[in-house]
Amino acid sequence: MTPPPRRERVTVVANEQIGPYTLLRTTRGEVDPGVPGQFFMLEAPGRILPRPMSLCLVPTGELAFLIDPIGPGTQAICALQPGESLQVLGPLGNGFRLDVEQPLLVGGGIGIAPLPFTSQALARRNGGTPPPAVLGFRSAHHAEAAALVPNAEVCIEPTYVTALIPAGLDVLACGPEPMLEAVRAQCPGSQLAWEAPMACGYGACYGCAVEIDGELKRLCIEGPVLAA
Amino acid sequence: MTPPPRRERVTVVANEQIGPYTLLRTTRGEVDPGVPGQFFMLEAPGRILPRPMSLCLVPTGELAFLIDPIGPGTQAICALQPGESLQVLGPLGNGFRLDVEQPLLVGGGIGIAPLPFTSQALARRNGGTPPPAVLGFRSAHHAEAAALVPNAEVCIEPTYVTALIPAGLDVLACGPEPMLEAVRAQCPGSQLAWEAPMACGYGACYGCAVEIDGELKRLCIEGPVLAA
Amino acid sequence: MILNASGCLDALTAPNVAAALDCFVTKTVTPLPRGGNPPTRIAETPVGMLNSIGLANPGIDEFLRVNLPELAALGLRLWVSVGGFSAEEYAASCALLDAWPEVEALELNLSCPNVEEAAESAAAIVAACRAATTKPLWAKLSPANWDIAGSARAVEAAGADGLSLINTIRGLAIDARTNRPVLSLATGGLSGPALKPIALAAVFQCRRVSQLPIVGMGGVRTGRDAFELLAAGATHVAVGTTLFADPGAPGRIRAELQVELERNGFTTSAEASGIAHAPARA
Amino acid sequence: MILNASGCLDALTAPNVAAALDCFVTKTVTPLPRGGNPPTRIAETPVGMLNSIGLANPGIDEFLRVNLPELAALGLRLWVSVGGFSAEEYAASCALLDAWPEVEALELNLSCPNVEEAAESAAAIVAACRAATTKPLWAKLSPANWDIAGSARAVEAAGADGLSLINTIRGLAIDARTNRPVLSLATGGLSGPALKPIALAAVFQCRRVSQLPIVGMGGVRTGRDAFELLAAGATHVAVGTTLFADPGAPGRIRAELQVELERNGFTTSAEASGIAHAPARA
Ligand SMILES: Cc1cc2nc3c(=O)[nH]c(=O)nc-3n(C[C@H](O)[C@H](O)[C@H](O)COP(=O)(O)OP(=O)(O)OC[C@H]3O[C@@H](n4cnc5c(N)ncnc54)[C@H](O)[C@@H]3O)c2cc1C
Ligand SMILES: Cc1cc2nc3c(=O)[nH]c(=O)nc-3n(C[C@H](O)[C@H](O)[C@H](O)COP(=O)(O)OP(=O)(O)OC[C@H]3O[C@@H](n4cnc5c(N)ncnc54)[C@H](O)[C@@H]3O)c2cc1C
Ligand SMILES: Cc1cc2nc3c(=O)[nH]c(=O)nc-3n(C[C@H](O)[C@H](O)[C@H](O)COP(=O)(O)O)c2cc1C
Ligand SMILES: Cc1cc2nc3c(=O)[nH]c(=O)nc-3n(C[C@H](O)[C@H](O)[C@H](O)COP(=O)(O)O)c2cc1C
Ligand code: FES
Ligand code: FES
Repeated sequence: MTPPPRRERVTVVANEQIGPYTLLRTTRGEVDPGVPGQFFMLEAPGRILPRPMSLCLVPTGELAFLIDPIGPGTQAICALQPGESLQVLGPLGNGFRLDVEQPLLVGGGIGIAPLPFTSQALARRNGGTPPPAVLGFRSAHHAEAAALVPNAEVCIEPTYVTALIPAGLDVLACGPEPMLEAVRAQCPGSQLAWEAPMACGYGACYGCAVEIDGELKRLCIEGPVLAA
Repeated sequence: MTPPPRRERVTVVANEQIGPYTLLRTTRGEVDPGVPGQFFMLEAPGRILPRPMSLCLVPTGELAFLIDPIGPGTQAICALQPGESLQVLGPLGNGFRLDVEQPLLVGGGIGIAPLPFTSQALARRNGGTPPPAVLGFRSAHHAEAAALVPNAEVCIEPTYVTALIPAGLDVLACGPEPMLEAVRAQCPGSQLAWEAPMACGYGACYGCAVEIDGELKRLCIEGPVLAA
Repeated sequence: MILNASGCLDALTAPNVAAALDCFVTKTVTPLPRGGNPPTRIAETPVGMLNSIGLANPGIDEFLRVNLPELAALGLRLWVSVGGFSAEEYAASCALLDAWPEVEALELNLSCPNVEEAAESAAAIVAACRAATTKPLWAKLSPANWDIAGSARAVEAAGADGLSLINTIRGLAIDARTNRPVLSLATGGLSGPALKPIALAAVFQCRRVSQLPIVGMGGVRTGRDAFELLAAGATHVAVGTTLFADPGAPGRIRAELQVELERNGFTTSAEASGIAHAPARA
Repeated sequence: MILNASGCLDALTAPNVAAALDCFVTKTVTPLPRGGNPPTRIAETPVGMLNSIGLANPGIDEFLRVNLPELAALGLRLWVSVGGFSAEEYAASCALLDAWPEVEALELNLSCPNVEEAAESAAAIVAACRAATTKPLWAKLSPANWDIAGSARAVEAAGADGLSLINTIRGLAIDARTNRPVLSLATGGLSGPALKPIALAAVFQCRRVSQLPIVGMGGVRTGRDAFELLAAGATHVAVGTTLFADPGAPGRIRAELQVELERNGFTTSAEASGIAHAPARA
């Protein structure tokens, strides 16, 4: 049984532009940052439903989310200014297993969002050395966000990130569906963080169903990180 | 045929508290202030429908509305701050006939809203001397708005304004329905400005129907000022 | 083509607003005059407005004698919305209107209070009217219908030339002060933003089963809203509640729609009609 | 009593949320297991959300074997929502559930896709279930019904012990990018704020014709919303879509409702039930 979801009102501390993305830093309050790859439901002001967001960084006393303003919900969140507040619910779902031998972080586009936190957590397990990462972006502008991930090799389309993945490493990946499908095919045993539209994030709505092991299951409960 | 309704975006110049009411002053733009007793439909930010408001004052280059924040629409309008803008549509409906011999303005509560403009217009027809006015309010706090009407005698409940109306004058009245009914009974021939919920203000919705001469008619077209 | 929704504009009191439309639709006319429901007739909710106008209208005879000549003098394209309380009543009005060349088409308001909305009886009304006039008949359906596509098929079979989708759905608002219904008759028709997803579903489902032209309406505020109704399968769009807040809506929405069409690679509304039915792009 | 709306909470994944309710209602259980509809299953509109979950559920046998014992172990008051595609299917599930003392009542989801919503067949389902169980039966009706009061009367006559009002109404959203429906099956059920005036009307109209207890639901976000449903005639209130954004809603709404009751001079929900039907105060 999942731990009870915890919801808390946090205050925006900073709203920083990183390429086309927004890094939204909020107070942490009593919120447990959880495990990298877990996510939070963020209130989207003026909208009916909250939006799922990976935790990107955990500055002291803060939470930081990297957000691509692609639609009404993410735009409303990115419009929040320092001093304004929002509800966050989490941590939710299952994050990355960090007990791997030779981690490689793989990220595509806004899918790099959980990787800075993941890199830090893995570094802490490895005497401070961050794991290698390979990141793919649509443009140099998007690739500005790569600065958030230490020890990263970056490629820009038309080169795909899968071209940068050496064999034999333990892949932890997050990115658009076609990228994850390619990684799954190329790297059996990797851990993949998937996306689906979510209304609740805690198993209440069955809206996030995706096919897992041939059955429609709730990604917010079974995932978002699934074994390839 | 009524002249075509004109709609324009105006900007809030000032938002002043007068007792429990708000005097909202906006730029005038190309808006015709019309005749006292006519009204405007004011956009209520965040609401579906605009709200009917009498024009209270016409400072140079401005429009001024006196508003009682009694519900969601009026509260949204009163929350507008200088620099913010709103749509106004008007002038609408039929105002007061000003060609009267011995005018007396009668107002109750927020019903005094059109009287400052009416007083000015009548004064202009009378060598600058404003007409007498009698105004009734629920409390001394509400009565602060009486300062907007020159040459006014003021009473506060339990005294009713009808007790202050001498016989034989040409009454121009605006106020709550019970007050207007009492004035109608007491002063045949008076001009009364009525209220009704309105969705459009220009004859499109039939929402503002009230009984006039035994038939349900649109107050926004036939009124709001009706002969007693 | 951009029309007004029936009951949401009086061309005689706002001729300039009507002139900005491609075609003006009258408020529903019934055989006998109706004063309409007692006030309070309108209420606002955060998601739309409620009305309980109660089909206030002068009745068909007075309408033909006074209103129709005045409307005709405005030189507008003109549809008349017809209501009644039995198939015979609808048909009688249609027969009278048939004589007026100024009237381009008739919209049958099949969602009057007291008129059953079951597919059968909507079809019976259309059939009766079909026999009474050669003018194009647009069947206006209610969303309070488990099987609106079935109704669409039934009225098509009965001879309708087009569908008008949708009328209001019943709603109620409680007064914050009195805790009583705001409207004097308690319930009224909900229109505005809340109707938009409901209207899109109705248009989409009817387009699936019928190739009749469709006037889509319900919560249209912007050119994008109009575009989405077209995408769902409408061929024309009507604007109702938005006219109350913005009498300039017809011109504004037409301009916004043109921008939206071009942004999506279309030149005309006709090209965009039904595109949401195409299989998803890869 | 504050309940969750069926399908809007899984007590097994969020037991603490369920524990804050007076009574937990399961997602609708059908005779056979259903994976549900293909994704995308949810969409958001400015006035509410759309869902096309498609009654995903393990089927009654697995439900009785696995889920029900787990739910029973939570020690909640428990209603089971029953669905099916014929009166016999509903009745068969009711007969199986009749044996479980942990189940306090059964809610019949009479607005399943593919199940006709006509008053007759809703009543036929209720009658069949009535014969199959002695447990209280709550008939859940759809607002896509021209005469919901008639349906209420019909299910009451057929033996229903209460009404659950209302289920979602069909809606559609167009994706801004693809101009195709967001939901894979195009249409889905609209819930949330847009339903509130529609739910108030349904509750008000059914209360007029029936004294059955009513669970009111549709767009409840605050204690005032709950209070208004009570005023319209509900005896209990259920919270659906709001649970997704705010799992703390049951406790918050209960507290807000208590404040609202007291502000209006009441101590209990029961006292406020139906007050909107009283003649207007002078
Ligand atoms: C577990 C999880 C973690 C996430 N973490 C982040 C994050 O850290 N940063 C971030 O920017 N985003 C993240 N997302 C994605 C984010 O939640 C969506 O972009 C957001 O919900 C879109 O909302 P919207 O209203 O802005 O746009 P919408 O209008 O909902 O969507 C705009 C367009 O994107 C498509 N879309 C919507 N949601 C998704 C989705 N989940 N996957 C693919 N396409 C979609 C829609 O079909 C539509 O075309 C995450 C999603 C999940 C499930
Ligand atoms: C021609 C005209 C001119 C007006 N001029 C002014 C003005 O200058 N200043 C001003 O403050 N107000 C004026 N009003 C009244 C104002 O329009 C309403 O108070 C406003 O529409 C209420 O909207 P709301 O959303 O704030 O409250 P709502 O929620 O609409 O109403 C709150 C409460 O007031 C009641 N109510 C609503 N509208 C009216 C009404 N028109 N008459 C009586 N009771 C009502 C409702 O039943 C409810 O109980 C005028 C009205 C008309 C018709
Ligand atoms: C005040 C008002 C009056 C209406 N009167 C009629 C009418 O007489 N006949 C009719 O068929 N529909 C009538 N309708 C319904 C509208 O034509 C339209 O179907 C509905 O309002 C949905 O469109 P909207 O959301 O753009 O308003 C009325 C709607 C409103 C708001
Ligand atoms: C995601 C979702 C799933 C639902 N599943 C069911 C269901 O299985 N059975 C049912 O009777 N109603 C179901 N409903 C309808 C709700 O129980 C409720 O009637 C409706 O959502 C209105 O309440 P709300 O506006 O508070 O959400 C579902 C609603 C949603 C949003
Ligand atoms: S998002 Fe609601 S069940 Fe997963
Ligand atoms: S307010 Fe619309 S007709 Fe008068």
